[in-house]
Amino acid sequence: MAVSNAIKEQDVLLEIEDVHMSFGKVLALAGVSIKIREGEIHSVIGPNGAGKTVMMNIINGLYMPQKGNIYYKGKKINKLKPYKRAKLGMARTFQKVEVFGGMTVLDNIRLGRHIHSKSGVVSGSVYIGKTAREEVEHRTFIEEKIVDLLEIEHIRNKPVGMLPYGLQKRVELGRALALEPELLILDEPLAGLNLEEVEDMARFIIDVNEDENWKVTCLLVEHDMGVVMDLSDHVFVLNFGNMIIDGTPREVQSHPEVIKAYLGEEDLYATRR
Amino acid sequence: MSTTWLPCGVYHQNYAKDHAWWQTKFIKGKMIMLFIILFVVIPLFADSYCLSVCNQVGYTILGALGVQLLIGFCGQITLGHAAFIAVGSYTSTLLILEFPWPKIMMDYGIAYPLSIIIAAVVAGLWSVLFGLPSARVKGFYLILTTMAAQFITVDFIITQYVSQIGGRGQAFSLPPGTIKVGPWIIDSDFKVYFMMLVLVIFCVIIMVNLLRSRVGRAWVAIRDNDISAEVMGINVVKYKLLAFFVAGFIGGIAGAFWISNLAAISPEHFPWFWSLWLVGVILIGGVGSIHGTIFGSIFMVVVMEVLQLAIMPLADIYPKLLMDFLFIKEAVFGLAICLFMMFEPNGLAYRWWQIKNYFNLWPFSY
Amino acid sequence: MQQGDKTVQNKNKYGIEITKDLTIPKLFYEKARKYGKNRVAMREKEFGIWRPITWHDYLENVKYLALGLLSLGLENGDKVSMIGDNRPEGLWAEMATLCAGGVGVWLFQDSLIDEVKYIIDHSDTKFLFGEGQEEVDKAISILNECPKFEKIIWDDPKGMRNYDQDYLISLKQVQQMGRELERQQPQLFREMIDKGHGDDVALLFYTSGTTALPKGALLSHNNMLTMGKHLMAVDPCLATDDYVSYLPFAWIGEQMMSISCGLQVGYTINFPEGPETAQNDIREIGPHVMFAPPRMYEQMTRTVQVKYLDATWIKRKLYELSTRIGYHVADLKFQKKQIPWYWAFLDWLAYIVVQKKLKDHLGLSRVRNAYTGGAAMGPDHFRFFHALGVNLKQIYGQTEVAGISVVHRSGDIKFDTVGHPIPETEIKITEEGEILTRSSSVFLGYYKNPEATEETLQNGWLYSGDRGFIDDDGHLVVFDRTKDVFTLRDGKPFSPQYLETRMKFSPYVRDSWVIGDKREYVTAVICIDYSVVGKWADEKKINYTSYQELSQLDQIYQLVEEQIHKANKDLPETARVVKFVNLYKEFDADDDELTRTRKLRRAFVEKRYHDIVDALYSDNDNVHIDTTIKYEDGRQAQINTDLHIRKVKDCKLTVS
Amino acid sequence: MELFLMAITTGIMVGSIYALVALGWVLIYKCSGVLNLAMGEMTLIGAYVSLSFYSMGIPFLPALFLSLIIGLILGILTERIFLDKLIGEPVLTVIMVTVGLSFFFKGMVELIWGTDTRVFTPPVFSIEPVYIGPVIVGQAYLWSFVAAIILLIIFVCFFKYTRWGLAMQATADDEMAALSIGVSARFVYAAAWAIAFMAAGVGGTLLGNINGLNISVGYLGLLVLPAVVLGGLNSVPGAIVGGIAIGILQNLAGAYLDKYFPGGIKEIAPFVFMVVFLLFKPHGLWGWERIERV
Repeated sequence: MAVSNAIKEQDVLLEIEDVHMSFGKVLALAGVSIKIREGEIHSVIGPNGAGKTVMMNIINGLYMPQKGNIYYKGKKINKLKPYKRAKLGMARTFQKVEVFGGMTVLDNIRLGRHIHSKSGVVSGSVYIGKTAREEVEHRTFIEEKIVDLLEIEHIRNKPVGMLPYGLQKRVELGRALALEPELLILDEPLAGLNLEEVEDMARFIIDVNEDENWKVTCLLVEHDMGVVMDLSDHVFVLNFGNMIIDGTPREVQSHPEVIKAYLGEEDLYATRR
Repeated sequence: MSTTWLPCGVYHQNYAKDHAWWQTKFIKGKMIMLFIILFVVIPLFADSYCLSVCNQVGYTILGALGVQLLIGFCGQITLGHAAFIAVGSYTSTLLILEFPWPKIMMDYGIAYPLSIIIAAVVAGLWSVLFGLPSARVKGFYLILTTMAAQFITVDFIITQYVSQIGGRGQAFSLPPGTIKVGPWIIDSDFKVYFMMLVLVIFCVIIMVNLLRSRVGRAWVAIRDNDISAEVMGINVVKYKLLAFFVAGFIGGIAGAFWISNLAAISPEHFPWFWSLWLVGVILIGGVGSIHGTIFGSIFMVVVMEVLQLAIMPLADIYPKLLMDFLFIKEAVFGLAICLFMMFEPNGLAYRWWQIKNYFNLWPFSY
Repeated sequence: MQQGDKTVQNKNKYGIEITKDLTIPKLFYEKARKYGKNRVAMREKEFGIWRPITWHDYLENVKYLALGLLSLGLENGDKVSMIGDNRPEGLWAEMATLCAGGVGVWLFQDSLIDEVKYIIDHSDTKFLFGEGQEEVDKAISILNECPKFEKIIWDDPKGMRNYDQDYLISLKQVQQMGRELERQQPQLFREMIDKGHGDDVALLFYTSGTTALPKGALLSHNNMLTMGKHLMAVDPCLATDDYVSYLPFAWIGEQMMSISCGLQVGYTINFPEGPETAQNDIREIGPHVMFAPPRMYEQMTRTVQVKYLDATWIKRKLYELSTRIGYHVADLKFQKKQIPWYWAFLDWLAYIVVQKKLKDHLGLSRVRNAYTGGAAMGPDHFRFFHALGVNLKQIYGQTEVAGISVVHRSGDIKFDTVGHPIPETEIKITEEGEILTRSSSVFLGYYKNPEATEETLQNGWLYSGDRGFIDDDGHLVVFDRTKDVFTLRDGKPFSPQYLETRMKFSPYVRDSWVIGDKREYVTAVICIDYSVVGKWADEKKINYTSYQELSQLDQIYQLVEEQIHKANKDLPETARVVKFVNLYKEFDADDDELTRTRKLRRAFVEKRYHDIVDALYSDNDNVHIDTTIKYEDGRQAQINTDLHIRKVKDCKLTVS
Repeated sequence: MELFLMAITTGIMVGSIYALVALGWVLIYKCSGVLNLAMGEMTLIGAYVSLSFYSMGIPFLPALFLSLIIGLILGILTERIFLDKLIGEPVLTVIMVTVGLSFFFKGMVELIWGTDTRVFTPPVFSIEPVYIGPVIVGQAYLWSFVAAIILLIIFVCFFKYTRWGLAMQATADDEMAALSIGVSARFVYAAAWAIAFMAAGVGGTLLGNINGLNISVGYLGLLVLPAVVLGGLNSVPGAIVGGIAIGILQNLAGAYLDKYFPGGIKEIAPFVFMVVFLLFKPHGLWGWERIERV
């Protein structure tokens, strides 16, 4: 694939191009390319250790790839720090929840509003005026858009650390949404949830993707094949650092190698059924 | 733990009220009582000794606030905070003694207040300088760099160079009348007390407000999980340095304030012991709690005073004790820290919270 | 407390004259005009704060909604149904229906699809207000089976983005239509309201029959309003009071407080954020007046008892001491004796030390009057609240009198009675002991059911079907439903409900069902409280995996036996429970075992569990169960187990 | 040139003492994960104890040996009483306990022995200087160096070849594995503290012989920190190299920089060096960067 700085396809939100990443002698990604288009749900599947999380960390800026390029809205963002990528409209959740356990649900989500607020040390320390107004605005946004969507009214003032795992995942999603992202990276949002919670979470993902208020493009890493095939517009199959196929769910399901590798092993992915 | 417990029948119809500080009449009443005690009762009835103890407490609170901010709220362990207090003190002192103030500013007592602000800024910047490694260094290595800040600043730069300015030798004496705020010459415990109150309240308000707004949340996020914080769009390095600045700033205020209580300052006022003492204060008070800072300060100062009072009568029988008091103080401080860490690792603030909860949940346990 | 007809003038203290001409919309309009933007009509906890809605907003919303309904084609007397959680939109919809000359029908939010279909069909509903996606789905699935059903109006947009059927319309759109109509005919709303008459049907209320299909009671504007007036004459509320509306609007008690009384007094109605936050939200508001069925109070008692069990020693002791004082003082009050100063002092101490805080936890700090009705409340629960210093009153009434007809008066409370009739209400006991009521609130009749109407309504007297008598103090004592009353082996009548509520005072017992009509002895089927008993078992290090397993453990039987033993105390020997069995599941309204208001459907359970009943009256120690049960999420499970039958100690089996 | 050689030689010799103390420090960290800030006070106690025995007329070596025994006992006691309860507590808590300990020890030392500088009388080592090529070295330095080297060798051999030493290494590497071969972690923790206490005592005694003994000898405990940072927190060879390097650095700074920065440059140089060093190698010379997993 030719590397060029020419303007990429219009509707491609994020593109990674021939990315290599290794840790010491371990090669985690060996030339992976993917295009994520605006408005879609693009899933990445693959066995454990296939490099899915590494891929997310690279997109997100936590790792710097040794080779290859990352474009976001046509701009190269290889060297951008994670916090700058957040400001560009990327948000993510983590495989094992990384919430701030000591803070309340509201405070956790407020943190997601960080990039949308302006109050600094001085106005923050007096609190009257700008900061107080801003706090009220954010609270309104959080309550009306996020708490309502995720149905977490009953826990808004509880410390997140004391909540059950399923709710923590929900809070983490809420925190990511508070950034009002354009690209939402969801690293195994369904892992460890029970049937009911999986249904809820899948519904939230669809809501966020389709709802007028949000229209967020989602990059989803998931093990649960059923949900992945239902939700996704495109599925990217990764196996030990290499791409097997990137196509629609139907194409993926009929791909011989994929069938051999995953879909055959019913019970591996059917733990919750 | 984090939200206030409201009695039945208190509800909010808008967010501003929900975000307010004091939400019930009971709390408002309590705070008014506190202010009356602080501003009226204590000054009216306390003698000079009591006031000096109060001032000591206030100084400790001001010093410990910065440590609390760094350790308790931003997770950056510091063992060299006395350096920044020293910078504040010396900046303010030098400004008063050496700077050619216009006479009017001296006469109307503007010089000293102004010097406090400048001292705070200088201390803040100095603190940022030693916070720079925090961009790359974590945990124990950061502890070492902050320790280095102490040695480099106090034991080297201040002792060897700053103290030589003006050729006064080790100690800078502050002639009576130099410390003047507006029309008042700060020359008694009584006046220092009021200045202390104003500054402590000012700094506590700053801290509390910061912590409930964007900056404070960013700090706490960095403390709890810096990777997550960065992904949320928080510029971790910037906010760490900001924390160092604010901590140094408050430390500078503490230092500049304290010269009003001293006839002369010398590097011995800011030993490493004082840095550790401040960390001890917040540990005993409770890490990550403004209440804790205040409780810890009161507790430590009062315990030491009580210790002194207890030893004084014995000194008649055994005079060496009086000389040894300093050592006893050190040993007791050390032992206190050890015992607190072992038996009350969450500090007094947690106890306080538990007691409050005990009554809030009364007559049940949850 | 003033009583009797002469003190109740036509113009009551709220300055409203209730004439035959007055309707609910007229009263509403008058109030809304009077208070305007200065007073809060309702608050909804939404997005974390209590958003106020002034009378002005209330009026605006109702006006446009009513006009919108007209544009949709509502005609006088058309039925409009409503289903959903308690929320302002629900009340607006009802008020708008009434303003537009329609008749309101409320459905229980958790009704199963068959119940919804029956009521929509039977009531000839034209429009349905559904809260959101869930309700809309229900409605869509029955739309084709109900010929008169035309449009579904929803108000919560969540999850509705993919619904575009033309029989769906949002509340906002309806209001928009109303706005347009107003532009054309600015006076229409006024005229519409003025057209109404007090004897018009306002609400069609479906009673939760314990035996047969629900019957639709027709209530007029006048029924509702006079009811409210009379209750408020007994216990006046203030316009500044707060009331929390969280019980289903399909329950007459909630209508009574939100419409009949609320409108006359003008107090603020508060809506909780959602069902799971209701308890907390009630506590935040701290209402001044409460009306709830006994199960709510039973739940509170249970909470307190469970927490008490988990408290530390000192807290437990203080609690015990203060309740003992409270009970003593409450008993003195019940006996209308002077309370000696030292007891008053002790009571004050108990209040300061324990009860104040306890009431705060329960959200009862500000309660002036708390009412319980809809079912019998056990004397233990009743005394419990009085010991706490809560002015809890029993009421007696039914849907057919638009709410209540008999209530306790402050200072004249007996826990085994329901008090005196409210003003302008007559109570009579027939020779068979049936309670009859006559007042201006007695309903118009059942909808499309003349036989039942004839049976119930004779010469203006309402035949309640309840057995009762009037005691020496003139208090009405309600015994039980006539058809439920037992005949014990010694020929005496006995109320099973009484014994059931006594057993339910134990936190471990969630539900109980007493059997023994015309039998040799009395037995009971017990449903343990899973969370409380489960916790108890955890503490005792008893292993269990499910409700079913837990309920059959020997230790649990032991525990339940103690509870029954306590309940048996003070009862005549023939009325004591002799044998009992722990059921393998809890009673559930979705299984038709309970009504939506959680009353036991005796006939149904008797049929369903006839094996168990038979076993209880045989010599067997076991009864084998082989059945399937349905869980809430739709899964089914095969139950194949033996239930133990246990004799209660100290109880003789045979007739002596 | 001579100055340079002088500085280097003295640096190595003093540095060997630092290395000895640093070894004790690393041992505690390696075995129990405790970052010990009370090392300086531990050296003080050892030094004062041997000085007391020596003043009582006991010959130097037996006095040193007695102080080793006392150090052993104190080390075990300290671990048992104070540190045992803190396993699994946050870093700050543990550090502050050692800070608390350092104050406690210091206070006690000051109470018992006072603050005046004391010297070993009669001097243990002859004051006659020794000539090594062009370099003049005090005998105290030389003998200290020899003693330190001997002890270092003994310690290293102890770890490499004795059962106990191997057990300690096993625990440091993998506590579970150590437990499975029947080594009690608690025993190892106590042993680590005991050895550290003994090493510190020897270091303090030697330093006290060179400059006389007062509270400032406790400063040694702080100098250890740059040494271990340089060498990596959990490396025994690193500690030795780091200790000697810091000794050299200190003496070089004293020799060459003192005229530009009069005063305490000798004391401050290791710390300045440490800060600068950390800016470029945030994880020490032999430390490693952990990949943070999310």
